[in-house]
Amino acid sequence: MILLVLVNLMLLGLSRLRTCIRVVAIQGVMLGVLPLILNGWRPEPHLISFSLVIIGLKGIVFPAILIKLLRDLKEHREVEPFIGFGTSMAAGVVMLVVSLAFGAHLPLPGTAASSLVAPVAFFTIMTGLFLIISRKKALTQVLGYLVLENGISCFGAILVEKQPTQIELGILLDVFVAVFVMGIAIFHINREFDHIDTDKLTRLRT
Amino acid sequence: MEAVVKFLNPLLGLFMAPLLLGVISRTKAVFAGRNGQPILQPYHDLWKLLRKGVVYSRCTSWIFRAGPLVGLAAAVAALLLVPFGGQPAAISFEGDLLVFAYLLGLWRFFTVLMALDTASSFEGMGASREVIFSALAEPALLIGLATAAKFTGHVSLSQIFAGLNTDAWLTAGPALLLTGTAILIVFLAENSRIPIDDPNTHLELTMIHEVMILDHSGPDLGCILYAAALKLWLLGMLFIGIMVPCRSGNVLLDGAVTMLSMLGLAVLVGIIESSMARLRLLHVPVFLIGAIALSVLALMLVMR
Amino acid sequence: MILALLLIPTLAAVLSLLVRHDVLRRMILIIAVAGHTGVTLAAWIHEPAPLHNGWFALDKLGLLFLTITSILFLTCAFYAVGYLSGESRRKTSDAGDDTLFPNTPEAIFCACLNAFLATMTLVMVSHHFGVLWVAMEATTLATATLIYFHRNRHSLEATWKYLLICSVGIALALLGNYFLVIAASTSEKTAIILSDLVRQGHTLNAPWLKAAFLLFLVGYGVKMGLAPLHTWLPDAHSEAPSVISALLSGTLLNCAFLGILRSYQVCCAAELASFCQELFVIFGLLSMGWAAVYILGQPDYKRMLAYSSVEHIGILALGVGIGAGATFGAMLHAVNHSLVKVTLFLAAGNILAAYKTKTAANVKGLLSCIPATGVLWVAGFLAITGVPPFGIFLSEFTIVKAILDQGHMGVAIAFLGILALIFIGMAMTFLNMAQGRRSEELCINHKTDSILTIIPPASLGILSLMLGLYLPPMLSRLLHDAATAIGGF
Amino acid sequence: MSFFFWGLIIILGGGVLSLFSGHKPKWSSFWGSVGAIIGGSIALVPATKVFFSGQTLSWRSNWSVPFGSFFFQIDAISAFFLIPILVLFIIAAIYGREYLLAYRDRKNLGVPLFFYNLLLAGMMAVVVARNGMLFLVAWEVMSIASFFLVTFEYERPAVRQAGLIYLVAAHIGTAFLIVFFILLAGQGDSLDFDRITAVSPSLTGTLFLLAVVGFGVKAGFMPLHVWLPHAHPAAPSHVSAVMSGVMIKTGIYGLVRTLTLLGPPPAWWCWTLMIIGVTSGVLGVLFALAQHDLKRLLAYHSVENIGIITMGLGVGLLGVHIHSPMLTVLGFAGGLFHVMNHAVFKGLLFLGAGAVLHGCKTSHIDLLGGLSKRMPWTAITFLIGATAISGLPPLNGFASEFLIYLGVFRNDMGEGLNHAIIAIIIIGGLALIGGLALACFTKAFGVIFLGLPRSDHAEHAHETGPGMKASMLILAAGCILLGVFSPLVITSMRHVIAALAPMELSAIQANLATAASSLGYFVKMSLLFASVAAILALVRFLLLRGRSVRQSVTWDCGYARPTSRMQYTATSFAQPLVDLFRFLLRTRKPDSRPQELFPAATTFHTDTEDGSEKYLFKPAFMGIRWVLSRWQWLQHGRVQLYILYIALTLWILLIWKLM
Repeated sequence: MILLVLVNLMLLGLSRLRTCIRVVAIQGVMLGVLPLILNGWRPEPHLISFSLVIIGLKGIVFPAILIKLLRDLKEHREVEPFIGFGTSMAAGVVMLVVSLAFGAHLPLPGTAASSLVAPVAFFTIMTGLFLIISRKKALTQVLGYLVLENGISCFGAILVEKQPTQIELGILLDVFVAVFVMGIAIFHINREFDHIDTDKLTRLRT
Repeated sequence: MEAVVKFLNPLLGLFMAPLLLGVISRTKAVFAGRNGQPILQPYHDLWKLLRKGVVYSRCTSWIFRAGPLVGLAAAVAALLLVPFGGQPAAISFEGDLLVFAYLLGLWRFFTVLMALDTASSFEGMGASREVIFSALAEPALLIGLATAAKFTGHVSLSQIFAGLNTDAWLTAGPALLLTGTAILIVFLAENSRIPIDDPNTHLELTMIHEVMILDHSGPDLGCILYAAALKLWLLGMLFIGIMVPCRSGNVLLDGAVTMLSMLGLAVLVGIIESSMARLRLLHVPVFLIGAIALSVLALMLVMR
Repeated sequence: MILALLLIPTLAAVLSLLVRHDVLRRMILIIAVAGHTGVTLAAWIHEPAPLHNGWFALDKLGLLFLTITSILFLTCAFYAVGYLSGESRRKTSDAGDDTLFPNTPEAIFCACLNAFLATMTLVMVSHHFGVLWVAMEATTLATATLIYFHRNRHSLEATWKYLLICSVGIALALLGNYFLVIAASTSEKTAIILSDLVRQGHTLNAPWLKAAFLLFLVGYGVKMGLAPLHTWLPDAHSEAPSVISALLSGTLLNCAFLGILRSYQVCCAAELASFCQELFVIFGLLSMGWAAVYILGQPDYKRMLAYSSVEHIGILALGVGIGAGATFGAMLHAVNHSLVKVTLFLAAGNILAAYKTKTAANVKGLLSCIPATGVLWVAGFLAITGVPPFGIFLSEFTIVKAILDQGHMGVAIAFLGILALIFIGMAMTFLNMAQGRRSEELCINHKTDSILTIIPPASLGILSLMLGLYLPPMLSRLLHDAATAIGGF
Repeated sequence: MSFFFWGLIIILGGGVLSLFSGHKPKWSSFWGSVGAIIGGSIALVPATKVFFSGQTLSWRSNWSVPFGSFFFQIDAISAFFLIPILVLFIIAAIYGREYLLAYRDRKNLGVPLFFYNLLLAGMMAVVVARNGMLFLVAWEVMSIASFFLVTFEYERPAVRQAGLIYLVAAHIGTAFLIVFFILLAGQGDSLDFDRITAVSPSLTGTLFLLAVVGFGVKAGFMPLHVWLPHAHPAAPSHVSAVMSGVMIKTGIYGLVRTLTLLGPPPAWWCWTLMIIGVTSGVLGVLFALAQHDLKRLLAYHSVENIGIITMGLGVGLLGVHIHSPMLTVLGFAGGLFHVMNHAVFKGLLFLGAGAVLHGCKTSHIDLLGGLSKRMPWTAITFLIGATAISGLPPLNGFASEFLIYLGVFRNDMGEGLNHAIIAIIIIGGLALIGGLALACFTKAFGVIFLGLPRSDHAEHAHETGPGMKASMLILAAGCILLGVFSPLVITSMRHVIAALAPMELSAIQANLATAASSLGYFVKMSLLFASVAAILALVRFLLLRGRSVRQSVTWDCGYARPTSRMQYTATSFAQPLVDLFRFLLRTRKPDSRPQELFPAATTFHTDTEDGSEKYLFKPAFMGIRWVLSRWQWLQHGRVQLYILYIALTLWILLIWKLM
């Protein structure tokens, strides 16, 4: 749990895209482990296989796609984000407090899971949104989306018992395709505009 | 008796109307210290015109020829509606005062059109002035008549004037005085008298009524002049009907008083014309709006 | 039957990728969509049985939206065939600047079109919220490629915004899904299937359900185009090929709306209807107002249509929020709006093809230049702004009546005021385009109206006119049933 | 009733046929006008029957749309409005056929002919519809059809502008009507008029105001009239004739119908109507005076006449309020009779204006002149129309104004300062309107038809064809006949008034008989006047026989070379009045005075913009637009910002709803 928090804070403070991707990969792996932790390490086959799929996708495939994409791009750094890295960290701390408060306000009914899960999930979601909002590079935004999605699947991890596996797989498939399509889009953006700064993508307005 | 009165009433108007013109000019002559023309001169003028040929402008159309006839016919028709003092008019019905007012309107309509038919800028100018002044005189006249109508409770000129006796003056003297004044102003304006218009001026630019008939000649001009005399009679009769409340019931006495008042009115007009200057054209609307204000005030007093 | 509905377009999508011949591929598209429509109409007569423990079912609400989708898809398929044969395979120059760009390969285009239909059908028939979510995200992905048909900078920008904004929004809806699971976890059966949830509505955990509804509202609201979440909408609609804009506006928005309505159904069962209705009213009015801001003086006619969609989405939300008779009005409005908006977007496609510009000021004299499209354009304008005897008038009237019957004077004034403003804004643009003096140089080298590009929008326009004059009893009953399902009548 | 529907079907059928034969102008115009004429005549049968007998025809059937039902009913009021609508449309159809054929090379004639018939059908439906939904649909069909007719010559920017203003005004008016009908129906599910039982008293005031605004836009009440002076000049003249003659009367019809539904009127309704009436009347005629375009002038006169009609209704309503049968009868009879009269003479005048436009290619008054020699038939009919609209005896315009006057002059109103003010408003208003209308129409007729041509346009004018001439002559005859038979007409209006006023038919009849006897005297006076004029003409003819009748130039103060440009123009003619009322008209005179010893060529023109348009609606719309455009920064193209909106919305909702 604490690790997840730290990972989020790291994301807020990092500027190198490659490192960011790696951090997200780590987060993905942690997420894969999470269902196992939350269900008390019971070695049920479908749980384990599910964990493996998550680790495989979020820890390996997504980062691989993004790293591949990064090779084709010229830029490797997030320069001049809308909100500076230091400020982002500070904002992260504020968000952490808010999500703790929020988690306290909405107690999870009927589950024995760690009381930290919900706040951490919220924090991760907010981090994801914050990344999308405050960064300029399209790639970072995809990362933000992934973080957002990771946060949401924290809840999925809590409820892994209650959600049919088909649905979870469907969700994963969708996310996979989404990342894939976004990757293609970034590729095209890079080709058309010679950069992936989304703040230049403002021709369509009003 | 009443039938005879009804029959004689318009005839009296037809015959006596030009006399008023004579009286007015005689009065003015007296005030100017001249001998002046004979009192019956207007009759001579009319007779002379009737015997002449005519000259028409090449610009004109049938409107120009029809105008004088329509005007005179309207005046004659209106004459049938106006009572002689307290004596009933030849025709009277509910709302005849409206028909009366609008017959004068019809006359004006054609006068203005025949002026415009000549394609002359002077006559256009006169026509333009005529319509503005009459548009303002109209409300004053109608609200004035409404005052009398509301006061007497009747909507026919004959009945209204029959009801305006001395008692009426005792109960609603101020209102009737205001109405009378308003109608006097309308009378002066509609008949193109000083201070609105100067019938004797010789400068086309300053004329109103006279300029509109510059191009008429012969019997047409005669018609117009005669109709103008009738209009003087008609509106004068309204004024006298309100201001002279002699309703003794004796036909001869009342008739005589009314006739004398008419002549008195003519003298009054002569005096006004001799003692006042013509208003500047720009000030005439203010004068007429004043008349509207007077009649509005009178109506408020009566209906209060 | 439900299986058939899902399989037909899916198979067609796969086939389109395999088949090499253009004409054959277009045939497949038409046949698949026609088959889909056939099955849908059959579902009117014979109610299909639920599948897979009630995961998939076709209730009245779903049937209504499915019918709209299917019929519009059919007309658009015909139009698309005409459109594709008109689009050159070579690089074409951009409408805005003079850069050259290629089009997406037709195979991918057709496949995505079929996939789009398949995923939308899945949205309509899924009663399991998880499946609903999966299907919803899938529609986003299928359409992204379609929007990026003209591979130029503008459509790329639009596609990127569409992808990112919708993905984020729908991710939030996923969170809503989990919250719904949590809300339902107190009861013994925990599968989040609509019918189960509705049945045991009172046992649901209210705070979590509320939170779930908010997330659904915001999440699917992004996709539906509720202001201020709608921001992708004008960009995507204006940059996509017109036939795609038509489908996005006429079907996809309804689809997302259905997602929200599903959660609303659960809330109604849990006696939280008034909580939701307030939000619907607020978002409805906000969307209408926001659209008015951008419609007045909008220089780009396709964007204007897009904002008009935002406006009508607002009306739908408002209608549901008012409840009672307005719900019926909203359902009717969904039908009418889809018909008319598709007509307009297809007509816009014709205009774009003839004039090569999206700037309204540069389009003049439609009525004399391309008369058939011009007539459609004017008729569509009258229809979309709610002029009788077109159907939208009826639905708006019904909604206003419900508003006034409930005594919400302020809402009624705002509603009518915004409609009037939008009318003025649209009238200025549309009439100047349609009337005006034709400019000769633009008129000489244009394509004349072809049957395939006129008949589809014209038939929809006539349908909308007919719905204003005559409401078939079957449709009326369906609309009432659908309205009853979401707490109105 | 079946006659009515057959008429409707034939009219629409003719329209559709003409639409589809648009490429053959001859056939197209044939089908369109024949459809309108035959269908209109057939529909006239039930209308006249109901008008004279007072029985009510109805037909009701279900309609599948929500709140709708096909409920048609011809009662006396409907019949009274139907008759002028049908008659004027038939006559204008004869005229329009010829008028439109002039455009055959440039335009598809099927379109205007179709919309003409659609407009007729829509108006017929409006006055017989007895269901709110049906009424609204018919109402909008009417608006839309007339919109397309107004924008017939859409190549001209002014026409497009006119169309836009008209459409927007009509639409906003309809919005008020929607609210009106919904509130009228109350909580009930049916919008049928006969199902409207007792409207709650707290609502009647609101309903009345909604109706005044909603119907007032169509009728052209000041200051809601803005569309009128734009739309009427833009439309083809026969369309202007029907729009001005009868279409704006549907607004009056709506108001009248509303009054029958709302129950006893409080005093302020009468005041509202009277004040609206006087304002529209006086301002309408003043703005008309300041116009330079004949059709625009006529359009403002429509505002004026609507004002007179409204004053009549106000007087009648006052009669209802104070329970005075005579006042009720006179007010309603005067107002409604004026509806009919205005249809006839305004139709005639617009047709005349169309003939001028057709013959001279311009309707700018200051470019015309001397047309009475070139277009004698148009001139005489226009003169009759002008006399009638100025409210002068012996024509019909006077008859209706006479009734309204009479109502106020009589003592039925009772005393009191309130009533004094009403009397002053009505009498003063009508008198001023009469005087100014006279000024305006002497200007219009005098400058256009009399004197010398002021430009080549007028120099080369030609008379119109037989169809156009015939339709103008019919209407001119109508002006005279309606004047002469006015007592008859108003006595047969008893059923209309009975439907409108809560009184016994016998009481109405008795009061109408009194009014009719006055009108009878007026007719006798008119005949007397005519015979005096005839005698005078004879006398004059006899006098002039054998005398010299010479032709010469107009007296010009001895100026050597008079030209037609020296004539007084319409602008100069109206200048004193325009100057007098400049505080209302705000006419602009951007003049460049001649300067220096040898001044260069200089020009002068005056420009009177519509007050309510310039100072009320334009700033309002500009203001709204400005306020809205302030918000456009919200959507600035940055995707980050957009995501922020989503996040913010979510947070606000979560905090607001859950905390």
